[in-house]
Amino acid sequence: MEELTILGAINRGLRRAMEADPKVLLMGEDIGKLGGVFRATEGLQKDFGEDRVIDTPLAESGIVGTAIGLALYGFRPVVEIQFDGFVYPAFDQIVVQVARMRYRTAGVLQLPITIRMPYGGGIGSVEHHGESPEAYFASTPGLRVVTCADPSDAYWMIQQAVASDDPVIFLEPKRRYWQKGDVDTSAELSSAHPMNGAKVLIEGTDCTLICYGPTVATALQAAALAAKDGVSMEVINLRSLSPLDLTTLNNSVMKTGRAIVVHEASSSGGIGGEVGQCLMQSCFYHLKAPVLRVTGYDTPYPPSRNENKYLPDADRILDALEQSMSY
Amino acid sequence: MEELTILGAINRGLRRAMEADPKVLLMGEDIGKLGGVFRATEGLQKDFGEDRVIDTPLAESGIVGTAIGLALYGFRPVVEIQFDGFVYPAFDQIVVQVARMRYRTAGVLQLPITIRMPYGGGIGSVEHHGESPEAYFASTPGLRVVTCADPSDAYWMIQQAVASDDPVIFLEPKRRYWQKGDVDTSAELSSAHPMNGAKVLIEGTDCTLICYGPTVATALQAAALAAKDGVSMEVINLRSLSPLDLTTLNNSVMKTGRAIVVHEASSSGGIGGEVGQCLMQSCFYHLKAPVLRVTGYDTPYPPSRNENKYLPDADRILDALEQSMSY
Amino acid sequence: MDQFDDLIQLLDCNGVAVADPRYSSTLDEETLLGFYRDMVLLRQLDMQATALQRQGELSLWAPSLGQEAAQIGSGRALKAQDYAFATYREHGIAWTRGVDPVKMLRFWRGTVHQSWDANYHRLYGYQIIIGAHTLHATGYAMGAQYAGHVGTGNADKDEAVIAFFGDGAMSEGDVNEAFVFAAAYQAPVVFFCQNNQWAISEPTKRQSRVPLSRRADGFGMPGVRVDGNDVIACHAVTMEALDRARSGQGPTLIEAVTYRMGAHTTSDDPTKYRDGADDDLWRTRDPIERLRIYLTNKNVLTDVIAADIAREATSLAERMREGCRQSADPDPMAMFDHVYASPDARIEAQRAEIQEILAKEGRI
Amino acid sequence: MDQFDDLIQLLDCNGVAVADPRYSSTLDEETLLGFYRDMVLLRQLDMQATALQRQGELSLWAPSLGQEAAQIGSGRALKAQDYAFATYREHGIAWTRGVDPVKMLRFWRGTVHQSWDANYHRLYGYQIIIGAHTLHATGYAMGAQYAGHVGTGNADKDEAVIAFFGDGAMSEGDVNEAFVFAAAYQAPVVFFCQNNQWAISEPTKRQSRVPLSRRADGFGMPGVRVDGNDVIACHAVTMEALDRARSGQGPTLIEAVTYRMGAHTTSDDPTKYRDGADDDLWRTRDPIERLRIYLTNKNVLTDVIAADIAREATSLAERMREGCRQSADPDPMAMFDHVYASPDARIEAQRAEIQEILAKEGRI
Ligand SMILES: Cc1ncc(C[n+]2csc(CCOP(=O)(O)OP(=O)(O)O)c2C)c(N)n1
Ligand SMILES: Cc1ncc(C[n+]2csc(CCOP(=O)(O)OP(=O)(O)O)c2C)c(N)n1
Ligand SMILES: [Mg+2]
Ligand SMILES: [Mg+2]
Repeated sequence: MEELTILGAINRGLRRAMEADPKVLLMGEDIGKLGGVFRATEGLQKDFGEDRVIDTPLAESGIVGTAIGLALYGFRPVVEIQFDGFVYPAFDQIVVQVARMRYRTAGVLQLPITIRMPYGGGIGSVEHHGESPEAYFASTPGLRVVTCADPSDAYWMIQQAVASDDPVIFLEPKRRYWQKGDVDTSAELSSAHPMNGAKVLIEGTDCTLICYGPTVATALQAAALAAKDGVSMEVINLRSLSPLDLTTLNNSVMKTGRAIVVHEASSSGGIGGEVGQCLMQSCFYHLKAPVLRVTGYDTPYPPSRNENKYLPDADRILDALEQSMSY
Repeated sequence: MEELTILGAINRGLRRAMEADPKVLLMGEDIGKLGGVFRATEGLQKDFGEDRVIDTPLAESGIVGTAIGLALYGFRPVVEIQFDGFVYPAFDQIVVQVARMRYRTAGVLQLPITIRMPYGGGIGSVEHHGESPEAYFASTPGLRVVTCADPSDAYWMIQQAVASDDPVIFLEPKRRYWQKGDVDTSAELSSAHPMNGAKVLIEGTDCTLICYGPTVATALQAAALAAKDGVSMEVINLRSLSPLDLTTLNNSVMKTGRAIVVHEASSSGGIGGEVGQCLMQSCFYHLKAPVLRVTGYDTPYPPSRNENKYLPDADRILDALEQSMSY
Repeated sequence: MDQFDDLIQLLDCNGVAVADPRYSSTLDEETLLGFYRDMVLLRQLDMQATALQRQGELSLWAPSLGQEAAQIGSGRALKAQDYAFATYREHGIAWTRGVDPVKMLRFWRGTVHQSWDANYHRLYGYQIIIGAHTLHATGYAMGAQYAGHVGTGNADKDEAVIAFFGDGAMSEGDVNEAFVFAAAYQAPVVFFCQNNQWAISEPTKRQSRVPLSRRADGFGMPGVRVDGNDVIACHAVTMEALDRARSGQGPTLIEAVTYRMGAHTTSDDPTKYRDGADDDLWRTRDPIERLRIYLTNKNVLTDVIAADIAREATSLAERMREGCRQSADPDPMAMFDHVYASPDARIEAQRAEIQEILAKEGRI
Repeated sequence: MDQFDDLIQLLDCNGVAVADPRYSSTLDEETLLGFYRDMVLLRQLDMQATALQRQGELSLWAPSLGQEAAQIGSGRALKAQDYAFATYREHGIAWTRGVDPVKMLRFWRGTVHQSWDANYHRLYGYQIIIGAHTLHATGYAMGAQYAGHVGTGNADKDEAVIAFFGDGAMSEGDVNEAFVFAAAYQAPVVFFCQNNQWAISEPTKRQSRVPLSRRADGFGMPGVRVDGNDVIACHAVTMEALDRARSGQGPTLIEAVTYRMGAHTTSDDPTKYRDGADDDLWRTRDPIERLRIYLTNKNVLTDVIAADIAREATSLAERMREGCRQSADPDPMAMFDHVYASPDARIEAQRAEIQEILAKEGRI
């Protein structure tokens, strides 16, 4: 067991992935000498060289587009997008080329590319540094979209993402980067919890609280407060936003009859609606209340001095719980 | 009353918008002499000149990005994206700049830009010519996303879009372009049905069938067949995909207790899930069955010789109706 | 400036070999005869496909008519180990990479999204998204570099990559980013731009007021402007650029000045935006005719050989017609394959659902 | 090549006026003294803001330290009717457009997304997305053209637009597309690239192996490479480019060769990727110092005036500290305003919901 931060775990996970497979390359802006603006790749260029940790020109479409070519050549590129808000220039290459290559070629070509990006708000920065673009990717067939919420998941999931033969959008909850936790770095990758499976973090009976990435900590905090009031919440970390692990969700909601989805992204068109719709279809007779959503609002991300009121917090989750229980 | 095709109605609507406001400009690839690959702008450059119907270089981000500058100068650009599949290079400018300008500047700057594009499948063409990207835009705060399904709506909605002070994504159901219908071109724009309001096309009692754009004709066909079997479907044309006209939907589902959403886009992350989730929240005690979805599959768009099996049709809607009624 | 000023040319419009200070060609006459055969067959292929579209057998076709020299000249400059990325119009490149024309049609018929095995032919399938593949080509070339298959001096092992695109593509951000990356890493990639004067209805000057080849210098790579209807010159400049790439001297931009003699695609109507004058001018620059004259004067192309090639063309057309008509429609259930490396629950459920419905309705 | 070869320069590093065959300046000494004052105050503004960030009053700041000449020289070349688009680093441009430094801070404090009224100052707010605004500038310039405010010969009415961006931005597709559009329409826009040698941790050569100004020619516009630490030269080349634009002669690309003397932003640590050697070299090219020497030698900058400017700087800093500390936090409910031109039901419901919760929890 080692204590690592989420950031440190990603760094260690990347290192291990590069050691395991010489075809793994890292690409991105400022990931070399600087080690990335968050230092996720710190020390890797020094140890693996400039041909495996590649500082790129400042052009996101170019980064993803050349990563496609590298993958076609047989490499496993891991692309860093510096911030969530800067992924959009690469959107065309991601959703039109990366996501569809396997389908377009009926399996002849595949693109084992991992696209990492810090995402979510709460770091008090300027516009474009607090976004949650997950729904754009999760609604794109052909992409796997995952996110981690603790150092152990960060360490294992980044390795699973790199090892995946499908392209993976790997979302890193930036405001939790410095959250610490124990990681059993001696274990085998094969023994890790599957990347596309959700995890029940706390078992409960009254209501299922579905969260992922940065809202997991918030959800756990809310569940603890609810427990004090005698309400038992089952907390599920989604982990994979596409595909969704509906089996785990169904089992929980069949039992609790209630569900609340929490995410930072806007409500409309977000993951919460998709999860809610799926649960309505699979658990119709078991639902005692509609699936509720506690999310960012249907506005662009606000100036940072308002973000603590924009981001879902325990108060809002408990308020939703109250609503849910009142049905 | 005049009989027009949807395509002709858009052309006439654009002409009227340009006559009404000298600040209205059209921009796009091949929209000038050629009149667009579908001829939506036929004759407009000849009549309004090259300064108001502007053939642009081949660069979508450039088209939308310069349209932003033109709007800041005081013009009302109407951008044509040649096909749904070619909008992604402009995605950054659309979701990061166009959608947020009003919010970013607290109302000081606004971008009255209309982005038109033919969308949806069924024309038997090659990859990238049959896509339904509506969810990407509908989940982006700040954008209005609308689509038309008949010549009258096409004629009035395009004018409403151009007149809107908010940016509008105007989706044109390309496989219905040649569908004919009567248009009262002598009426006033102010008297037209609001752009952001849904329309009840057929009143019914047993199940609400929610559709938009290219699936409206399919839904009407299914409703007619269902009627023969004595099942009364209420058909609602959504028209505005963002914001959603939940009032109209609620009123209908409160009455029928059942709903099916039909769209060509993939199921996961599509408009259907958002509509279903909203209806679950607003009509929980009235729902006799879960809201169901009849949509394109969770795959990329298939080769055209399979598209008639990919696109929702009456068979699939009736199958869903059967499921819904069986609850 | 006149669009033909300062073009690299080795065979003039009248079929006379001309000298160029910068380039020369040492191709023997057998090879040139081969080019001639390629071009004739490519034109036949193109005309047959266009006809099949008119007969409703194909949903669409993008004619290569008039661009035979640019495509055959450059395509024949590739070595087996090189890799190419092309657009919807480069049937001539597919031809030089050994793709069966019958296979090419499957994409246009709507049977598949990609007509051939990209790795087998070392040619990525028809790219529809303008410019997107120039970045793939650059990344692929970077891969060859990182793999150590560039500049080793082994002429049969060193690899180069070539990307084909049009004059309109020069305006896309992706293409310019590809120039940036290729130059930054000195990647072994050749950017071959066929300036066929039109991007659908827009003339090249709508994209740029200066020759496209001039774009290269500012990105830090050489730019070459060649007569795109001169197969010998196209071959020579491409060979040289590929050699530079393979030997580790970095990227090159080639602008081949040619002309789209036909419609943009079978859905296009050029009379809406261009008059016949240009067509007439360019007919005098026909890429096949000038080589025919040259080889005939040299007595390399005899009536007998010409008749052989004509026969070959006829049977190719016949094979295409049959192959196209016989090609089976795709299995509807194949729609659900290959979205992910392993089966996905959602998708499998959808497959089962539609299968049941189609069965019930007797549609399968 | 040496990065300083062939730079347009009118005032050398030692404060000596030098002649340039291509450009000359007719600025009187009062104006130059004004530039000096601008630069001193800008540096003070920048240092004070950096300090406020350290004290936790700002969440972030992007220093303009070292780029005073490029920003003041170009900014002072604008006419009232011109319009500018700049990045997060161009505080000097905001200064020349009359933006109160206290206002500038609001963006960095996280109070608002845009610090000032873009139309009032004819300067769009800090753009964070690299390169995106170069297209907005080009479109705005096209607007001036369509509105008939270009090339009329009326020097007080004809408009020009200027876009500021960095060396790294030269690699973005958007910037290159902006070049394409500007050249295609001959739009009255000046592209002013401050090559400060770094894009965060990446040196300019990671973006391009040739001088950035050379990019212009291939797009069909003139490219100018100027000593970015020479305020007189920066002013001269920008004036000339803006005049060309206003008179309808189209776009220009200016590369101002300067140096980011500070960190990329207050969150950056340059010691991770660059050594002090460059800093030392560039200190000898300090933009303010060389003008100070020049004006002192000319007895234009007397001790008295210098003291006045110093006092002015001190009080500016004071005003910034106070203004920043006193600036109120935004009203949480303002979060819900201005998403659309008219209120939206979903959003209003969300506003009501959070208002109730905050009230219940006594957080509002
Ligand atoms: C990104 C993108 N935008 C628009 C289109 C539609 N389109 C298809 S071909 C074409 C013109 C391309 O012109 P050019 O690059 O000169 O190639 P050519 O067709 O002349 O060979 C356009 C605009 C597309 N396929 N992709
Ligand atoms: C599209 C986009 N990608 C990445 C970033 C992150 N980023 C902010 S500044 C910067 C470097 C910009 O360098 P340059 O253009 O030289 O401007 P400078 O900061 O040196 O003034 C980067 C990569 C961004 N803001 N936008
Ligand atoms: Mg062309
Ligand atoms: Mg820089």
